[in-house]
Amino acid sequence: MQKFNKILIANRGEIAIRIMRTCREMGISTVAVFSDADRTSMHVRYADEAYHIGPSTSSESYLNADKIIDVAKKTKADAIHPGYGFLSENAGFAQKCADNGIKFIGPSPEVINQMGNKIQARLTMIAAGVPVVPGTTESLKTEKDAVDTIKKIGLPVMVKAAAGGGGKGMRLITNEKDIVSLVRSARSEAKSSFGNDSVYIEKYISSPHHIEFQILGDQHGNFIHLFERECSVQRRHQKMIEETPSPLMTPELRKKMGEYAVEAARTVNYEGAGTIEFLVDNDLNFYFLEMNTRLQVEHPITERITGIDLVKQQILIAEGHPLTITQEKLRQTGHAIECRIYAEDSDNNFMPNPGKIYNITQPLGLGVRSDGYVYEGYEIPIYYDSMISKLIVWAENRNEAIDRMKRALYEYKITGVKTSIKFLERIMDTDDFRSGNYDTNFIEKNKAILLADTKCTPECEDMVIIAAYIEYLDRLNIAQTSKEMYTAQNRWKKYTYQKNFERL
Amino acid sequence: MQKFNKILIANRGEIAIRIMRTCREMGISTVAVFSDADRTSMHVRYADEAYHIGPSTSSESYLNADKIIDVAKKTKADAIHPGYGFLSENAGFAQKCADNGIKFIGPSPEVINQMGNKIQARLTMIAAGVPVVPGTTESLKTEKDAVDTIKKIGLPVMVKAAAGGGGKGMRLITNEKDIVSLVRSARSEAKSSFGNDSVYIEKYISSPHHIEFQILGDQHGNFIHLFERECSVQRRHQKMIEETPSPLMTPELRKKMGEYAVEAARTVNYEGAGTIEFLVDNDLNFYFLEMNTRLQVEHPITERITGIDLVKQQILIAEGHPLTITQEKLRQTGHAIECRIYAEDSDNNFMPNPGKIYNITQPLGLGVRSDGYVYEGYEIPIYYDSMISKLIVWAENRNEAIDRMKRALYEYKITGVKTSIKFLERIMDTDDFRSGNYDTNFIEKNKAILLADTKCTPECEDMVIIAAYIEYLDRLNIAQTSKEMYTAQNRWKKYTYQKNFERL
Amino acid sequence: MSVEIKIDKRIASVEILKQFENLLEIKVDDKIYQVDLMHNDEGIFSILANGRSYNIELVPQPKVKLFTAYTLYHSYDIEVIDAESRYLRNRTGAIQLTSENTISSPMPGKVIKIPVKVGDEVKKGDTVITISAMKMESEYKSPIDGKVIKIFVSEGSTIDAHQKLVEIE
Amino acid sequence: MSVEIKIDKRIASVEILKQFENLLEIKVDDKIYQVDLMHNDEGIFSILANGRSYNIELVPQPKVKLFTAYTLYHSYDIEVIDAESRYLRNRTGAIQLTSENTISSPMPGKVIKIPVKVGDEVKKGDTVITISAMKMESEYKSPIDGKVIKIFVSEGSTIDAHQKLVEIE
Repeated sequence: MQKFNKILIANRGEIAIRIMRTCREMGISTVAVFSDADRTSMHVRYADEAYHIGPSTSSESYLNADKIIDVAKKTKADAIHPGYGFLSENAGFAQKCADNGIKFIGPSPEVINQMGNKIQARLTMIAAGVPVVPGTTESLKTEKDAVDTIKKIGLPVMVKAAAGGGGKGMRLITNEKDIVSLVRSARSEAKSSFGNDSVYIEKYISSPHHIEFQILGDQHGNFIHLFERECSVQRRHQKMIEETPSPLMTPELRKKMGEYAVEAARTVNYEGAGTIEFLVDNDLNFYFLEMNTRLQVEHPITERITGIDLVKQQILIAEGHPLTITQEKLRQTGHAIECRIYAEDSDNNFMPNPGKIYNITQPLGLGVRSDGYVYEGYEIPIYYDSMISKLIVWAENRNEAIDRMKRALYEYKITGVKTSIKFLERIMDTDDFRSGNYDTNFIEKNKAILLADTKCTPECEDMVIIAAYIEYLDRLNIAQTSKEMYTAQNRWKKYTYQKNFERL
Repeated sequence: MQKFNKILIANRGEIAIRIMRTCREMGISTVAVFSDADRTSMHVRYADEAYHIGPSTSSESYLNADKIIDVAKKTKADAIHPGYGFLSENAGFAQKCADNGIKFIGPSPEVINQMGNKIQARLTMIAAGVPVVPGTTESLKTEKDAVDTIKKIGLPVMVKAAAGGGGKGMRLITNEKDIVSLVRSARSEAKSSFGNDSVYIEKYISSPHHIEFQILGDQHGNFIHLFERECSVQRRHQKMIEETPSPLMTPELRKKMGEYAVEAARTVNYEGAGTIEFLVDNDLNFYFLEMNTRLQVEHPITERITGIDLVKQQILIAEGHPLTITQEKLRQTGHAIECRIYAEDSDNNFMPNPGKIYNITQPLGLGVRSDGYVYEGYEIPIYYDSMISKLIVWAENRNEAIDRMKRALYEYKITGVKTSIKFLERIMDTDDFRSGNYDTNFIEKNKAILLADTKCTPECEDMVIIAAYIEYLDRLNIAQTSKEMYTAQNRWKKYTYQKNFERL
Repeated sequence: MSVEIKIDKRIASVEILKQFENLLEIKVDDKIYQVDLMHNDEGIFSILANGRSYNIELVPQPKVKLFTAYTLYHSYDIEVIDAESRYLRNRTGAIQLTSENTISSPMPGKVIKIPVKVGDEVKKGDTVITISAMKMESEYKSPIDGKVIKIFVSEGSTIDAHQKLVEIE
Repeated sequence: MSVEIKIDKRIASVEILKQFENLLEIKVDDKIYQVDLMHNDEGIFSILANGRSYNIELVPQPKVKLFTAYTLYHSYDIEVIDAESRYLRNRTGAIQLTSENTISSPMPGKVIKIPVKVGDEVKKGDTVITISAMKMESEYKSPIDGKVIKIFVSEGSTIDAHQKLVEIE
């Protein structure tokens, strides 16, 4: 059994900081790596050591495996935590770590490969007896083959890239006449995105629920699941809100799906934290969709209802410790919800909105956790993901959790860039979300409510006018006010805008 | 059963905001009141409505019962939440609320009176069969009476003011020859502090544990306790750190003390949230010390291990709801610790340190809650308590909770005023705290470690010198830099301090 | 000083009637308010009016009389119209901060592709530039049938928000 | 520019040798550091040196060349000694920011009691003023046997930190 003294975190943003927090609690030193754009990012300041690894574009920095391994060797890091995204599901990187005697915190390169190829993953699950979405189990060979297969399965279907992910190389086919052209375009996009034009067919399940199970496996053949996460609130195939327990779930279904999730992990002899994603239809039929061989963005809701620090478990497992948690002792306590805060214009087709953060007020208090990385004065780079923070609440039950999330979103103020905060708050108010009666079609279905252009009261609007006027008068005297060098000592101003008036 | 639509919070600081958070989650409007010094305090900005009630000195504002009742009437508030301190244990104020048809969120004026007078409280507990600290059950009449009684009980003893609290009117007597003079001075201080010179005698228990039980009682005769809080880490008789469960506690002792706590509440037909404080010696003998008829500063650790929002329970009880929580269903899950962040110079006899807050970095992430009220640029007034925030962590077990608290204290940065943060972090490192082997003598006993004047490494010191130098160069060009009007857009600077050097 | 404030599409006149320190009597159009107003260098305002507690944040925009105002739930584009801006308006005959036919991006990003060159004829709806920001690509289209008369940026360059990109005539 | 920095009791000389944007070669006493230094208007510094990541915050003090510096675990009093301050020092013959016999309070507060008056003889250790801050009273005592020559404040007034209160001679 190894004891890690130093871990390199091959990531940035909130997840890098989240991992460093646990390292710090475990007494492990941390090494940050950063690109040009990230010199002033929080993860650089939080780490014990920090090294520059290249230009802003990910492919030249956070995806530069050799450079990262160089830093790990130079700093004598015992292990590398890849976070999510970037190199986290890159078997080649995991292999390079192994070749250089650095522990990759995650599963073996073989398992990453096996699960990374969607066709192979389907085959593995079928062999393990886990239900998969009906469809093909091999790559489509010819266009005729495609037409025949699709007719057999019956429209609508999805064509998907075997090496795929993130919605790339994926097409929905609803009409027979489009089969050839859509297969062709999926293949071409797959080729350009992943360097592999292999595609396969899945039956299309309309408006399903996205429900995933968190699993943990150690190096000694022990496997457990940490219950489900409901991830059906999505926009542009990206999750916006996750919760656990799922409002759809029954104890019987949870038991059954959980057993399959553990079986899936056992089949590949999985090491570390992973997620088994399922599609669930309204009749509670469920199908294996894919496995994520890494930590998920939404892992904190599982931590909150089980009380388990998943990053700590990842590290302990990587050090060779056997799991001390048993399936029988695990409990789901209360209800947890996560909202992802994106820097985006939610009212304008969720267009990303990078830029400079002006002021932030963090939501605090009972049952609120926030995991972010931006700070006042920080400029969000244009090169990376638009998620700037995650807000996680817990309460005794679902209704209270929704009320608390509403309160936390109300308190959460970020100015300077547009964010999804108010859009998320409106979601908390919809009947469909309140009742738990929603699927992946939720945002589309509730568009009218979610995009309603409400204004504040006329009096409130007048207050904005007054504030703008006072600010304007202030700026007329800017030369005078900026003489006050120590702004922090006098942030609240008392100026006289008009002289010689008696008390009102 | 009443439904509150609007609550006035007759308090300031973190507790006012903490109460408003729950009101917001329950859909109840909030009314803030503020003194001159508090116009820009966070509670004024957080509330839906806010009214000025007088000068900065508490006695003319937050203790001005009539003025507060006026605001409640004017705003048509259904109820008043008094928080802790100020009017929270003032029977006269509770009575005035009742007289004006406003619900006081707390027990009846009679119960406040009964528990406020320490002699009467002792008598009540004795009648209920709850063990009390050995001593007198009536006010000392003459000095001869005092000498006789004290000799009977045996030295050392404490003389305490019947109307007392906060360490005022309290004297420790260890030597027979000092009896008369110390009783006299206790009496005189009691007279000047509380307008009542009645004092009584308690056996002095050296280095006891302060352990308190949280109780809840409704208007329908239901009473429960929510386990203990260990509050022995104190300085100047004020708590610094609280935790639950207490490291001293055994399941048997918890059961026994819990039953007495519930019995104490039942005896006075207590309504709302209250706390029964006990002294416990090293042989696990325990004695009733006093009852606090209000919410405690340290209530969040109880919330964290039970999952119950105590302010919500206070409001529901005040509305007339019967308790839905039963003793049998309550569980202590994991371990919670609270650290109180004081604006003080811990290394200099805990001297208070009001002033302007420059920068704040909040600790965030897994298992961390912070309840504060100061913000960047805020000037902490000189008139009120020096506690500026509370940091609460939770973890699966005590060791992990201590590691997490260390991490959170490490992350928590407040500049501009001195705070207790680093002192608290040193406490987390002491063997006595780590092992849970501590009592009220802890800080005194560990003084040498806690006040150790450690310095950062020579390299780190050189970095400070470099930073100061660069800042100085910057300020030489201040006229130029302050032209940059929109500081938030360019908070990270790139200036050239010396021209024409090639790349290093 | 007579000043007007443009808030989204509304234009309101505003005037201070009386002041005693942070207590102000202010007229907005024809309504008179007594407000207790505090604010700081970061543009954070705390206003108490009729007992209500209002929190407003003003974020300055690159142009000196423009702000974005944030209330609890809304954000507003604000423009201060004073004597100087009125003069400029009168001189140019219209408020014309940017030409309608100049394409700009509301956000910073990187230019991925410019499929047109100066002199090209374009139809309304043709893509003239593709900008990538935060792993998402946006295509900007010509608002009119016309001719590309100026391209301000080149492929691969990074751009600021509201920067001019392509002008069509 | 030759400048010295006083950090608590140590006085160090510091000099920039080379600079390329945020990369600096700096000499502190006789040690040479290559640092990657970023900082902002709030006095927050991020310095990378020998791979270590240092976070330092400087808070300006009322006097222009004084700062309080915060590292992770420590705070330091900093004074910049440049040509001007050296000149002033030489002129006054000593660094004497405040007289040793002038009593001041390290924190803001309210004057509760002044039990002496100008002209009174006091002994070392006699209480000359009581200040209350945050519900706690502190008594300030005379550092010497001497005579009260000046009282700068009166009972009931509020005071700032480091304000002169009573002078003894």
